[in-house]
Amino acid sequence: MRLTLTVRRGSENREHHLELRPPRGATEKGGLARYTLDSESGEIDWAEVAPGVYSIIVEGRSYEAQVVASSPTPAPGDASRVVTVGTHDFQVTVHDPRRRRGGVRAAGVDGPQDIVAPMPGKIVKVLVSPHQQVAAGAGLLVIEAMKMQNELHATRPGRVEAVYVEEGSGVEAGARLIRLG
Amino acid sequence: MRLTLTVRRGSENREHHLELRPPRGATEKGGLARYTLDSESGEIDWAEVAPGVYSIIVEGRSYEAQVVASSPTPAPGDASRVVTVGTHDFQVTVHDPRRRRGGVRAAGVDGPQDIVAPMPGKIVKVLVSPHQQVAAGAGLLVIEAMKMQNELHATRPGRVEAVYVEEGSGVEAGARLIRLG
Amino acid sequence: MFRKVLVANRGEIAVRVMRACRELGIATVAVYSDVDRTSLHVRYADEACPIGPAPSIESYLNIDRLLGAAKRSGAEAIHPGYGFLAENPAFARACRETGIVFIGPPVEAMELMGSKTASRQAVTAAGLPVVPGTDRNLEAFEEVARVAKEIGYPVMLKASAGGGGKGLRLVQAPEGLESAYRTARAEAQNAFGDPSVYIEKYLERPRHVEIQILGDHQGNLIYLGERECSLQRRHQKVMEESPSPLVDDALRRRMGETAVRIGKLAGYANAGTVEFLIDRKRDFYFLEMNTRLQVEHPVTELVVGIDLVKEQLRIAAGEPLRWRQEDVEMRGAAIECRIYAEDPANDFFPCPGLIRRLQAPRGPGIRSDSGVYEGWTVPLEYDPLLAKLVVWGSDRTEAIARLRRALAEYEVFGIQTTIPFFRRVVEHPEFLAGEIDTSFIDRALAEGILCGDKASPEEERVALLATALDAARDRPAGSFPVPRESMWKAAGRDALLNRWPRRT
Amino acid sequence: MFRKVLVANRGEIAVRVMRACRELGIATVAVYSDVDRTSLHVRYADEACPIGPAPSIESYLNIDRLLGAAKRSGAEAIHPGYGFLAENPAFARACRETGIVFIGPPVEAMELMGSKTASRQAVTAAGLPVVPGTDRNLEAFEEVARVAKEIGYPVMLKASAGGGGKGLRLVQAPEGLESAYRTARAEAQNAFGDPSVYIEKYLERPRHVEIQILGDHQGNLIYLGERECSLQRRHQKVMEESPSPLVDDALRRRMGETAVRIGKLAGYANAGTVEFLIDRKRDFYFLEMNTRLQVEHPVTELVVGIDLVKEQLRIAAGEPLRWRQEDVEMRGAAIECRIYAEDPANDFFPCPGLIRRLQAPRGPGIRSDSGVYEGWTVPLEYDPLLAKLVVWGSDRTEAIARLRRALAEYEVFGIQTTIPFFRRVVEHPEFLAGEIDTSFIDRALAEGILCGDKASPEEERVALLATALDAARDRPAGSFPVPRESMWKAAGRDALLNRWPRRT
Repeated sequence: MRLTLTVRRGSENREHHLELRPPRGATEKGGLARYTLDSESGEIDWAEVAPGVYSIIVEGRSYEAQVVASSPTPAPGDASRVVTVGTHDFQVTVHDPRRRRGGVRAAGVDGPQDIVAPMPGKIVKVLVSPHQQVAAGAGLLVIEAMKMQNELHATRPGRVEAVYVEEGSGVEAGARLIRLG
Repeated sequence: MRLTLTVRRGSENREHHLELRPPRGATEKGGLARYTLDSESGEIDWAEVAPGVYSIIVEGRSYEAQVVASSPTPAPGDASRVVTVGTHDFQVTVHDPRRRRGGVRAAGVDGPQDIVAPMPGKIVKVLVSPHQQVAAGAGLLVIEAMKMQNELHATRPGRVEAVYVEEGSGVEAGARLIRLG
Repeated sequence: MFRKVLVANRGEIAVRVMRACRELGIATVAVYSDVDRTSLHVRYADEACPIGPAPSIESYLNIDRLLGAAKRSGAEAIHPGYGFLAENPAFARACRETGIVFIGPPVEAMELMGSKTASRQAVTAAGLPVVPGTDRNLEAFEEVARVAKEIGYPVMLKASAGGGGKGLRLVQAPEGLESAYRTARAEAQNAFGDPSVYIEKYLERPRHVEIQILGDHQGNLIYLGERECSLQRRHQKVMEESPSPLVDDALRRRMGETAVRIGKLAGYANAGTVEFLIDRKRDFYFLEMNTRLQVEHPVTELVVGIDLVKEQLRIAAGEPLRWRQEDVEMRGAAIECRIYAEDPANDFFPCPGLIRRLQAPRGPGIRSDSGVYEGWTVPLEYDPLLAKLVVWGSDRTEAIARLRRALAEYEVFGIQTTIPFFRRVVEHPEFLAGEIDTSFIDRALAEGILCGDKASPEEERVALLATALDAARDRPAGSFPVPRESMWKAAGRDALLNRWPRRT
Repeated sequence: MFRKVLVANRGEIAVRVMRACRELGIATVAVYSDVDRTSLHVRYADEACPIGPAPSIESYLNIDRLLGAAKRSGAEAIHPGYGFLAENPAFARACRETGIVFIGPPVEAMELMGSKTASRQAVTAAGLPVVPGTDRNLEAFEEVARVAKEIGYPVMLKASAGGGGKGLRLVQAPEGLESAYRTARAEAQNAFGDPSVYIEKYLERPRHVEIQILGDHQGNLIYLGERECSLQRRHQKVMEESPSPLVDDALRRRMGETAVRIGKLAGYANAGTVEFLIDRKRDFYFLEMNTRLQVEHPVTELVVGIDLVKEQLRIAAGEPLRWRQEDVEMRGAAIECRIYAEDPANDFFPCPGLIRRLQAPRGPGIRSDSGVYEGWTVPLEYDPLLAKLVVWGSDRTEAIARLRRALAEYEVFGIQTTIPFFRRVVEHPEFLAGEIDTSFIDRALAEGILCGDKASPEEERVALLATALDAARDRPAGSFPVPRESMWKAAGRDALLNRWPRRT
């Protein structure tokens, strides 16, 4: 199995090529596998100890990695995962070379930005209108959940291209709220 | 849904007729349902809170029931379950009336008896031979697991019809070991 | 002792109270709103009674429905937990009138000490130290300005009916006063239906230290040491410990005796907490009293070895205190972390949702008080407190070591929690030195020094390998298991075609 | 302090030792046999080293492989846990010769006190009370008969190399002696490769009480109170508590000082346990010494507030004891239940297999030391101890109430465990009164009085309803969830056709 993976930590993206080859007779729950990561090769002893939880022994060190979808409601074909190793989180996107359509490029693009709901909640207040120019840090809307009101801010300057929600409406986590051009 | 259920506690078997009717629009994970158990009717508020774990509120009392197959390796079509309510275990067998073929009768039959392995282990010693007559309480064989040797005894007098295992062989839980006539 | 108690609350505190009841052989009645049918407190209780729709005002805050549930179930007493109606004298009074025991202080003590201004008046009148400021509501801005000038800037404007950081404004200089006054009143009106505010001197980097008291209806009142609650984010406690690194035996005795005097002047019984601020000169001032069980009560329980909830039940049933002041001994140190469903990487936004995996830490010195379980969906309607992690050690150093270990073991997936945030706090030199004040966390967050350390290249490698293993499954990313075809077979075929470095 | 420690064990004790290491900032190395790849101790460790196939003799008992793993990983010390090589002087010696610190007593003290007969000799020589009997191996039957007559029946024959109830025979009268002698020798030969037996007076219904000691390499030695271990099934401890309901301050001091004298005469250092029998007149007799950490060490940790494993590590690293005798104070009461994979309804047959569901109790006063996790398959090759449930209460009454509550909360499904058995024990009047002796459990089991109470008709109704709900799913009985078609739809259709009593 050959994969191209992009790992994001903070604002940094790094692309890696990984080949994983289990020996014949490997089971689905664990075993040995040889890998080549970029230019480096080695062997791992792995076991899936719980759904999405992998115990991985590599070079004598024992690690545990928990893999979850990066969104609670992943879009079909979304191959992005959050992987927790010890106390660190990595966001990793898989690009299957057979299905690849310039997927990596997308990660770096600086086009319009959708502001999505970070949690399910109720829209208490919309602070901007379409076509309005906003500065980085400007308040966009206020969403309420768990008895707390939270203001969402623009992370960069831009122009409001669309407002998808109304005051008083409920939204799911990940729902598009506002598009910034 | 109408079912005939046999519940065993100790050596006692009791048969019950149960009809369960969820309201239209009930989900698979919980809701209200009306029941008729033998001659008594009522309503439950139920929810499956984990796989096989049911929270059931009936007449204002909150119960939790855990349902597992009665054998770690149930035979196909085995509809017997161990149900734990609070700290009590019940062995319950389901007889779907549509598939019923005198299933209830079988529970009381006093025919030949298969002695099965209560746990996976290794057969250390076979203490009887085919055709041998044994008394109730007689030692039949010794099985070892978890560093302990355990002797299996006859629960009633009988004649050894078959010995299915050899000394030194490993067995799974539930494996037939000896048939008593 | 009671035979049956209704717990008028939800979440971890409802479960904690029911555990105490069960240990005393008391049957428990849970109440629940529509979205709480599968909540842990409903599963844990002996009986469960629905009390209305999700909004608290129609369920957990609805006095009639709660009393109706108590009467129907035959409960003799109600434990209010904290929050909701725990400090509502109208509820305590309604219980009394219905012939149901309210497990808390007498209504009169609750009324007196529940009012921020009335309690300040009473404590001042007794000659005890109070944070400088007014002891009555201020209506006119002119009066606010005069008082602020009198006590000196910086000052704090506070909602009289307040709590939870709402209607609170820090004013550094006279220029900011008028706008702060207006917004504080508006916020107080919104939050509590009462715009009244009062004014307090703002102490520079104060320590927030509180004394636990416990009194019976025979007039006995004792203190059970202090809790250091200076670790706050936006005026909300997030982490508490006992003993306070600042407080020595002499200061503890002085504060404890002051707290008992305050309790006595209020005619207090049952469990209560007297909050103090301590300034840089180690002088302490009465801040307010909480007339209920606190969220952070377990740290006291661990160091004094007394189960506060069981004592509450005994006291409410009319039993005299089983402990004299000289029986109370503190041993070791305890620290609590409040595990919230909030995303520390995203400005602590609330994060309700499905808990896909939950592994709480185990082993020596760990106490886990939780109101949630794996597979449960945290509703968005209520407070985001999921659980409390509490550790005990023979001294503060051991408690911190244990807390680090426990935080490393703690796994919650599916939703974001404050666990990663606490992992940073317990590495911070100022926390390790015990040099914490109420502004520490906000300062540290603003300075970005709680943002976490770098992962190692080895950890990144493991993350990539785990992703590949997970991608080898024929299922949606990170989902629960479904029957799958083995991708390994395909991988095995690939392997025959690919060149691969041979193992030597 | 060490930078890296290898734990030469598995299961709960390996995890417990690693937790202590982690709290001290020490890296840990796990070793594992082929069937233990997914065991919790392997997952918990920082490093993991395979050491051979499943049979202990080829892995956990293989000194060369363990030392090889220690050298390869760069571990400076080895913690042996209990069992396996923990009391094997050859292993301790091999560690020393390889330059690796063995975390335990000096080899010489282990050799002296590890021999049942040599330790009896030494203790007798010091003028301390020993259970009457021989202090050397008896070879000829004539000698055995003579000694038995001398000390008086009933007598106990014991394997000199023994442990775990093997090679043990109780003889009530002279007629039974010869056959008991023969079978005890045969069993001892089988179990330990050494047929030697010795003889002890059998005390009627004795209490088994042991003293925890702790010594450093600077010659300081203290005792940390006692543990009551009289609850045994077939001579194996199943439940322990501290303090003993029998022991008062005066007796504790006398036993403690005796234990320290015994430790001193052996040149003992690190953690050890001196076991005593106490007869009906409350006289105590030296039984034997365990030169290692005990399974039941947590009850002592909870009452004295000292982490024994961390102290073991500090002592082994050469640090002096941090506690003087007068610093040791016992507070409250602690009880431990050993949760075994055994079926109490089926004569305690071992019960390895897949743990399909595991919910350990939580909340105040609960400590859970576990070596297993949900979804793991307990292998059949090793000891069936899964976990230890330990509770603390401010007195024995509270500890028992908490234990009951905890046992009710504990859920293990998929395999049978001893949890239901303990639920009965904690209801037994003799246990509640603290009137326990080493024959209590076997007597109670024989009399059938630990067989459990009757379920209520309401519980049976719930069992039937739950079965019906489960049967409504299109999946194998009690299996983990798989995608299902809703049987509810069919049920809904049925409902339209069936007459059903209308809700009024």
